[in-house]
Amino acid sequence: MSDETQGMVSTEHVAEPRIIPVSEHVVEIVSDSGQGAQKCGQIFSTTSAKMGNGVWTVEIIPAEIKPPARSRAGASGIRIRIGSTYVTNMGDEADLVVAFNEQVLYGRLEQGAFREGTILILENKWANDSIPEIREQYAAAVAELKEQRLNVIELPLEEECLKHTPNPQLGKNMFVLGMLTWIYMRDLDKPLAEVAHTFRKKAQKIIDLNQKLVRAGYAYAEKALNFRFRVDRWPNEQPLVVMNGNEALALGVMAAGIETVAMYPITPATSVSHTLGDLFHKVGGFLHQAEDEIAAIGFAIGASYAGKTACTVTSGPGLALKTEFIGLASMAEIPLVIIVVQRGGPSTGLPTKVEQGDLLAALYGAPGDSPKVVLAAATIEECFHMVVTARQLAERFRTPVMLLTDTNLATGVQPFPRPKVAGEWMPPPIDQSPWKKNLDPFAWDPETGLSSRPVPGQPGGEYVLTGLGHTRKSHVAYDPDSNQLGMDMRSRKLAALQATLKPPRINGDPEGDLLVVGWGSTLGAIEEAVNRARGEGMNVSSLHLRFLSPLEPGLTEIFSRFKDVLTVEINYSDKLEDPLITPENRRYAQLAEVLRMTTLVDVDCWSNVFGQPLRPGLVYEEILRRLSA
Amino acid sequence: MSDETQGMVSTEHVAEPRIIPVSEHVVEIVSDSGQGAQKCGQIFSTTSAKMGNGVWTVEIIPAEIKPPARSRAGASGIRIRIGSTYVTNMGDEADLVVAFNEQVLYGRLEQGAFREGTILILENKWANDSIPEIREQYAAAVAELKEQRLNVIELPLEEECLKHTPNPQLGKNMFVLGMLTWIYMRDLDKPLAEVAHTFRKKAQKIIDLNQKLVRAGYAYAEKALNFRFRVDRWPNEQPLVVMNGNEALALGVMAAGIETVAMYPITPATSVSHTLGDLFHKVGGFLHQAEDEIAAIGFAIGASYAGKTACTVTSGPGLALKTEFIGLASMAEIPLVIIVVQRGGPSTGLPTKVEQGDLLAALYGAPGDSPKVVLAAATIEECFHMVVTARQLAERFRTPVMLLTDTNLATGVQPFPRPKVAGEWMPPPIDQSPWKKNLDPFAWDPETGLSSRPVPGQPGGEYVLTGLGHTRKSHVAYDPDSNQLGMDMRSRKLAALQATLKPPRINGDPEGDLLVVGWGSTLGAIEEAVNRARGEGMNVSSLHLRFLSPLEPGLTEIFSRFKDVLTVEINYSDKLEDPLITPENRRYAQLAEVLRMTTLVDVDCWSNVFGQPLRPGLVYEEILRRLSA
Amino acid sequence: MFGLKTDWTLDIPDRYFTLDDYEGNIARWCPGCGDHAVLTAVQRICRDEQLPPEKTVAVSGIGCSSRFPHYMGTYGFHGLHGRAFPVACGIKARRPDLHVFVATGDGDCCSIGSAHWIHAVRYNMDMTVMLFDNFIYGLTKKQTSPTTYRGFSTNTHPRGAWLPPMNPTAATLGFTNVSFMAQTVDWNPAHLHATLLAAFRHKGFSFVRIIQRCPTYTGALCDALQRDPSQILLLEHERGIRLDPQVGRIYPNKMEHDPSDLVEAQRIAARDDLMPIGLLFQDTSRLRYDQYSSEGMNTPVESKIRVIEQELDHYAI
Amino acid sequence: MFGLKTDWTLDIPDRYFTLDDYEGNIARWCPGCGDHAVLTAVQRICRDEQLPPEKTVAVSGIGCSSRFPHYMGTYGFHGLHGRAFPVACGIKARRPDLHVFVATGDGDCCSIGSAHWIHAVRYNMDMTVMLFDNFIYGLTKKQTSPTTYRGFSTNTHPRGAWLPPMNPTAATLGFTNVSFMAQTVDWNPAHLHATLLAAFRHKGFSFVRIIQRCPTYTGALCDALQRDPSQILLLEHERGIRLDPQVGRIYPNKMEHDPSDLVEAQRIAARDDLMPIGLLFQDTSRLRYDQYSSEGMNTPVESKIRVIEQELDHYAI
Ligand SMILES: Cc1ncc(C[n+]2csc(CCOP(=O)(O)OP(=O)(O)O)c2C)c(N)n1
Ligand SMILES: Cc1ncc(C[n+]2csc(CCOP(=O)(O)OP(=O)(O)O)c2C)c(N)n1
Ligand code: SF4
Ligand code: SF4
Ligand SMILES: [Mg+2]
Ligand SMILES: [Mg+2]
Repeated sequence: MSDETQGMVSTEHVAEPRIIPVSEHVVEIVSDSGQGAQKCGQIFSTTSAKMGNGVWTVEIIPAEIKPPARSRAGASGIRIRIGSTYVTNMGDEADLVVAFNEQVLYGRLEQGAFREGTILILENKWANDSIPEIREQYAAAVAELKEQRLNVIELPLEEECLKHTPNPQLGKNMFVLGMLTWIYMRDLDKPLAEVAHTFRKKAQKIIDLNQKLVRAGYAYAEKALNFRFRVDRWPNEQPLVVMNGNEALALGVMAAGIETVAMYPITPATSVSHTLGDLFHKVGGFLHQAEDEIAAIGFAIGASYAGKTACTVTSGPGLALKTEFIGLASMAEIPLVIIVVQRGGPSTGLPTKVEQGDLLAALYGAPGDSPKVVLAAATIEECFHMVVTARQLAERFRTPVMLLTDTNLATGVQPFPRPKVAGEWMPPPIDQSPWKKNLDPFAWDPETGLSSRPVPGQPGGEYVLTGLGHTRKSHVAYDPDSNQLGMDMRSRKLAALQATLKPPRINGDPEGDLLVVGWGSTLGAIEEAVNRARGEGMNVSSLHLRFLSPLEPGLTEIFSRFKDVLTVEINYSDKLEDPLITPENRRYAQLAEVLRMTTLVDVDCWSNVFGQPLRPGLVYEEILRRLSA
Repeated sequence: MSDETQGMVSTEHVAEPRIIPVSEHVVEIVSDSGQGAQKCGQIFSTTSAKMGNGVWTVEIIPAEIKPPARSRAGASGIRIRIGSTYVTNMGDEADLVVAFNEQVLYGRLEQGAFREGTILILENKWANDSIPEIREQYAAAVAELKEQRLNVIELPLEEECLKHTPNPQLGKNMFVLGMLTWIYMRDLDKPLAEVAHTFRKKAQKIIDLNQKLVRAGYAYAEKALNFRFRVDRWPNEQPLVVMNGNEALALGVMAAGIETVAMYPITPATSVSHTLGDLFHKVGGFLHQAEDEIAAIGFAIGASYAGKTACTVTSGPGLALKTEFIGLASMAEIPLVIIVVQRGGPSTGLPTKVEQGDLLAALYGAPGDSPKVVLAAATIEECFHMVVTARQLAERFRTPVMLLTDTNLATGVQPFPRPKVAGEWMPPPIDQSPWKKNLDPFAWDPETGLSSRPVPGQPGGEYVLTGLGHTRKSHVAYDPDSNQLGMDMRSRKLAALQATLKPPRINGDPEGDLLVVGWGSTLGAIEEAVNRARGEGMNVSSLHLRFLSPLEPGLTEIFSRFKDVLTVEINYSDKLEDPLITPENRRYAQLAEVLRMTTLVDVDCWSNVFGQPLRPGLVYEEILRRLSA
Repeated sequence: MFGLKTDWTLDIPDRYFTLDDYEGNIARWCPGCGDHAVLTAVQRICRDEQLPPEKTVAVSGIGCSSRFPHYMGTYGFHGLHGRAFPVACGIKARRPDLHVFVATGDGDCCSIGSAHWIHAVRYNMDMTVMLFDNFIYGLTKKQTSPTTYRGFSTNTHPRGAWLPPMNPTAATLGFTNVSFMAQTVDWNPAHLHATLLAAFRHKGFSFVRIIQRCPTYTGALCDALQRDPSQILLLEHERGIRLDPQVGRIYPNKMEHDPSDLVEAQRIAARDDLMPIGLLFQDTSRLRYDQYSSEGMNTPVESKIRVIEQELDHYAI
Repeated sequence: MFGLKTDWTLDIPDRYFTLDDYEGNIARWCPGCGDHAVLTAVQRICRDEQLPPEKTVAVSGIGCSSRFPHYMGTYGFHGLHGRAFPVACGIKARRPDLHVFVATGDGDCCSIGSAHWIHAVRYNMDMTVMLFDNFIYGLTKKQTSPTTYRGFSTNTHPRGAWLPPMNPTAATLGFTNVSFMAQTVDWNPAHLHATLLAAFRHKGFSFVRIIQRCPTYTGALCDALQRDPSQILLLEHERGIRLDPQVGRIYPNKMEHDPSDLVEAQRIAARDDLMPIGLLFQDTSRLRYDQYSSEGMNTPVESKIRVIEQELDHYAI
């Protein structure tokens, strides 16, 4: 999208660098694992946010904990997208890349992270390495990169660092930070302050050294480069916070007044517990790392039963293990928040990659009819606020609530308006007053299925919760009427909740040629693509669902106003053009399946399982293809 | 349906009993638990089958292991439906009931097991019981039963037995067997032979006593009753076997050549393992009772990986626990047969009752996209044969195959043509020949997704199976192309299988006003109702699905030929007339959901969660209601 | 205003609880089932200790024995097969004011629940656990359980169970952080009561294996033990189960056993000649996770908001 | 014609396997990770014992250590987190001709997998089990494991793990039917090799806890043990691990221990002053479930049909 930069940069030194205004830029820093590319990028990203840019940051994580140096699959790094508007996703190809060696670029190339004209600042010490093989590898890679028309700028980064530190391996990231500060015309004091903050627990001489390297990088870039980029401020007056989706979930848990979280480690959900592990006890919370996922949800259910809605956090394989207890929570109407940070599946799948593959399992995973509320956060900000909603729904509707997020949200970092935490978000203290006489533990309102629950400690409320079929008194019952009534009442709650929901907002015109429907973390990419297409005069709108069970109302009517309805998802679907696939046997993307059964509209889908966050460019192309067909 | 008997019977003794021809009759014997009603019914049922009647038998099981005597909820007993045609279900209300006390009738009454005119032969000793309370209970019950217009015949059964045995509590069931033999005009030597066979492991004097009581009951009925029923033969020449669905599954497992079954006990699936426990080792099979359901499926998967397709058997809560391993089997393409004997859900639910509640969990339970084959047996006979099919599909398509049955099939007993077991049903010995060089462990055929697998012991085939994303070589891979390819290939197999399937047979005309669609154990009841309605000139047909994933082909086209399409299921659905339920938020029965998303036809559903086998009468009424609306 | 108060019971200081207060639905176990006796013993303990029914929770899995909560007049949680411990721990972790009893079967605890068993022992939360060991799967009608005797014919092993029976007592004594392990029999009401009382009073995870009669499926096994008290080894000690000397008389085989001696307890547990009853092991000094988990439970909303706002400051730009 | 033959390997009697034959993909553990050493030891044992690669299966769960099968040139099964044992048992039950190695982590085995652990010990099938105990969850990046030392700071317990660490060796020794329990360290190649070899040769479930360096997350813990051999207690016995006397020299603390003495083994396992290495317990007479499970495995199709037809006769009318 910043095509204006293409071909404008050369490595010839000129006195005055050219200042290129861009509305946004995608920057990548890639290195071997352990070289600090991520720290460098994080500080650059925070600096950019503080300078008033919209920002989206996402880490590039290798599959192994410590992959060997200079390995093709071992790229470790970070991507920062900065813009003069609110940035909602990681964007398409990178505009500028800094690489500590050439080998780590292959994986990125494969994933289509670069385009013709991408500026590549490349450490060139490998050209003169003592090992002939490495010299050859380097030459071959540079040739290939140039072949692919990247704008390769080879620089002696390590050599320059050596002028300031005996151990450039550890400081190169700060040097690069300085260079980026110069390139993107950031105030130098901002990254310096960030460095001081980041290393505040370290010795002063470490801070000094790092700051020295930042300054050196800044000075070096000034000397070595002939281009700078200007990304204007995003006009925003609100106070902002910047964090990733898992941090937002963890803070959301605390803001929701949830006091018990039971979990078992699993990528990419675990870091929620890392944030809580550090903080939770300060709000009187308790993080239980259970022996397995079954015990984790069982523990949360016990805590919920005993008074306050608890929470469990997991990802696909863990969700599978929790299936039986989710059924119990639905059957026995236990308020519970279940956060699922989706990753690539099925089975152990792609633990560090993104997919929206767990929607159907969330909706239908438990045997028998076990209605529950299912929500999906679309932004990092929603990761925070939806936990609050989830807890309230769980309690009000006496039901498990599943909140779906994914790796894209979990590891993406973005500024958003600072929440103003309110006391009303939190539950009142556990009610221990005597239970109203003659009010059954499941005194279902026949219209809504709602009922209020006695909590241990309430005299007169004594009842036995059970996962067996039961009456209003929670007595075991296998007779037809009791079973039908209980099932009716539990299902009715979803209709009652739906009655309180508004139809979803439409991005764009309320009617047209194509409606793109999405859910979850793809919001930013979809809206960006749709808005771009609309800007070019295409008759396309989009709609994003947060409530998946019950669905937000009015969909059939909305869909009827569009010629075509298409879900865009990052999960599996058969393609109609694939061998043997017919309209009748085609397996659709997951939301598409749900919408088809609900609305009977011939909802089509476009999806992939690349394990990558959705790129707006791909969506744009698909819109184009459809509207020009 | 045998309305012709109504009001025709009196207790007045006449010299010649009236012989009433009926096309079929539903007989119930109910008693306290432990009084042998079931044994009596089983022998009566076998006798009837041997006399050439169609038969369906189902046990009436109390919720507790040993409920107290004379308790309302404690009815233990048996229902036998006999007919002069092939009988496919337990029918509607009973025509004739024998009860050992009056209290056990209340539960049956509640469940609508009786109708006006049902003949009730009732033990009358309670009228003179020494405890006044019991006398009162008895009088009140008889009054109520008469009020409900049952044809109550009070007889001194115990008193009569006492003439032949000092312990009538233990022999009354045989006495009743004798009475039924007379009433239904069975050859007396048939039940006598059955008694001898049943007690063949007991002492001769036990056999003698029981036979004496049968004769006594026969003689007594002749004296005491003035009516007999004649149910003509079902003209059938084939050799038949009679068993319940779980026995059929167990024999099917052996006939399929499956040699390893790993399970964890769970009602109503457990008795499959009881049959195997007794027999399996005789065919070199091994039944592993694992420490839990997870271990059971893991064990089966290990055995399958090591050479021959193994099987695991469970019900809802166990299915939930197996979810994660099912995902692995799908991901790593492990042939595996998973039998699910459905019971009432959700959660622990109604362990002894029937429901078709696990279809969506079977299809969508595992997180991520995990395609698998899902079959459902519609008859007891199919319980046998479908295991053979399931094993073959599992191997051919290198996939888990789920076979769904339910409590109705598990506990129903029915004669069906004796299978002729063939050697080709069984797998060949494990291939240990050297693996073809250069054939990858997942050498997917790009058109069909099929590939053949090396088995440990095959030199040159060494590979590492993994649940992580992987390449054709089964190497771990997280790149977009490998993941998309693997997912494509696994999904493609379902399309490839579907291409081999025929469109389902239609029962009735190929077009009309209403098409009733069902799956699983409801076949008999649905077809009976549809055929009855058709007999009365209604324009209704029915269709029954055995393949749920992939679906049998041609459904959209078939549905288009009918004005309305209605699934009839025994699982949960919202009713449109329920409060707050709208066409958009309505939660449909499970097959209806699947058909709606696949065909986009506005498939309606009629379902209940009574925990009872489907009654043809209810389906008939619903057809009537729809076609007269 | 906020959080749990420990003095709520003071609102109603003049209540006296009778056995009736602990009675729930009518117990539906088979006649002669040992579960009845355990129910009675627990109800007596509740009465004797005057546990407010609303402050008492009976938690169980699934099985005959796991029907237990339904027959108590207290709060109850009849959960999933094998999963009583996680639920009980979740309750106790955040409600240390509640008295928690756990009812579990030999299948429920030692088979499907065994991962939770080993970890619950380690967590050592204060609760009273009753393992109803009837050597069989009762509810599902006679399948082999981990404790089924070798050679005993069941529906899944009609030729006789093949594996050596698991010894749950020996296993528990090997689990890290074990703090209380006792064994008793359902048919000696005095010993049963005294053992459960000691368990209840122990601050920590008190694990009691109760040899339980199942006349329906394993009648013969317990009958033998019951009829021939010489198959029992009565453990005695001043710090053991306190028993009326009368009660001990019927047991010819007695042994002094110091319950602080773990290695000796393991040796006794491993005996296959005699069935030991009494207190095998007790250590009141073991770490209790419920003390850790309930820290800071009454944090007022204002302080919570303060902490969250402070944290947001760290993320602020 | 039908069933498994045990003499298939005779088709290729002249093969000699070198270390190369046991090499799979390039091992991707961190530099200095103890897993590398274990891999080498196992590959050597395969070579020394001339195990046909096609007759050897490495089974694992999920974790750093569970990547093990990928690095072997044999068959492998890299399954689900915590579920290596059921899969391995399923393989061995029906393929007694295969050599089964199991790789599992302290999280994989002692946390999520603990139900299977306790039962796999009881099944006592013939397989070699390596518990890679690095006191941490490696793959998921430093969360507390059951064996994490109290006070050690992890990502889930930044204030330090709170519970007492589980002792997997003591626990295993308390499990019914235990037949082989040894302990070793990854950084002593001779002891590691000798221990794994003894485990491999033991007919039954050979459980070896390997104290494993994870320089990335728990470096300090093992460093201390490695640098200071006086923290180790070397168990010696003529029926113990056979070791070149040279190797034993570095360990000042040695002890004669008869591996048939279970109670003594338990006492040694429970020591918290020294880390014992060597053979704690071995009993070759324990029941082996794989012998039972593989009975009648070669039943010909004709006999099967005969049995089924006979059974159908019983149901015939
Ligand atoms: C997940 C799951 N698996 C299996 C069952 C079936 N089931 C119910 S109780 C039980 C075993 C009961 O045995 P035990 O725990 O010894 O209790 P008892 O009935 O003997 O008291 C089983 C296998 C279930 N309810 N849920
Ligand atoms: C069901 C499930 N839960 C959680 C995870 C995430 N997970 C993968 S490995 C692991 C623990 C690894 O620790 P350990 O077993 O000690 O092995 P190590 O990496 O230390 O060798 C966890 C929690 C998973 N893959 N599957
Ligand atoms: S089956 Fe056994 S354990 Fe269950 S209630 Fe009856 S006697 Fe008790
Ligand atoms: S994280 Fe630890 S256990 Fe995992 S590979 Fe690295 S050093 Fe080994
Ligand atoms: Mg039991
Ligand atoms: Mg570990």
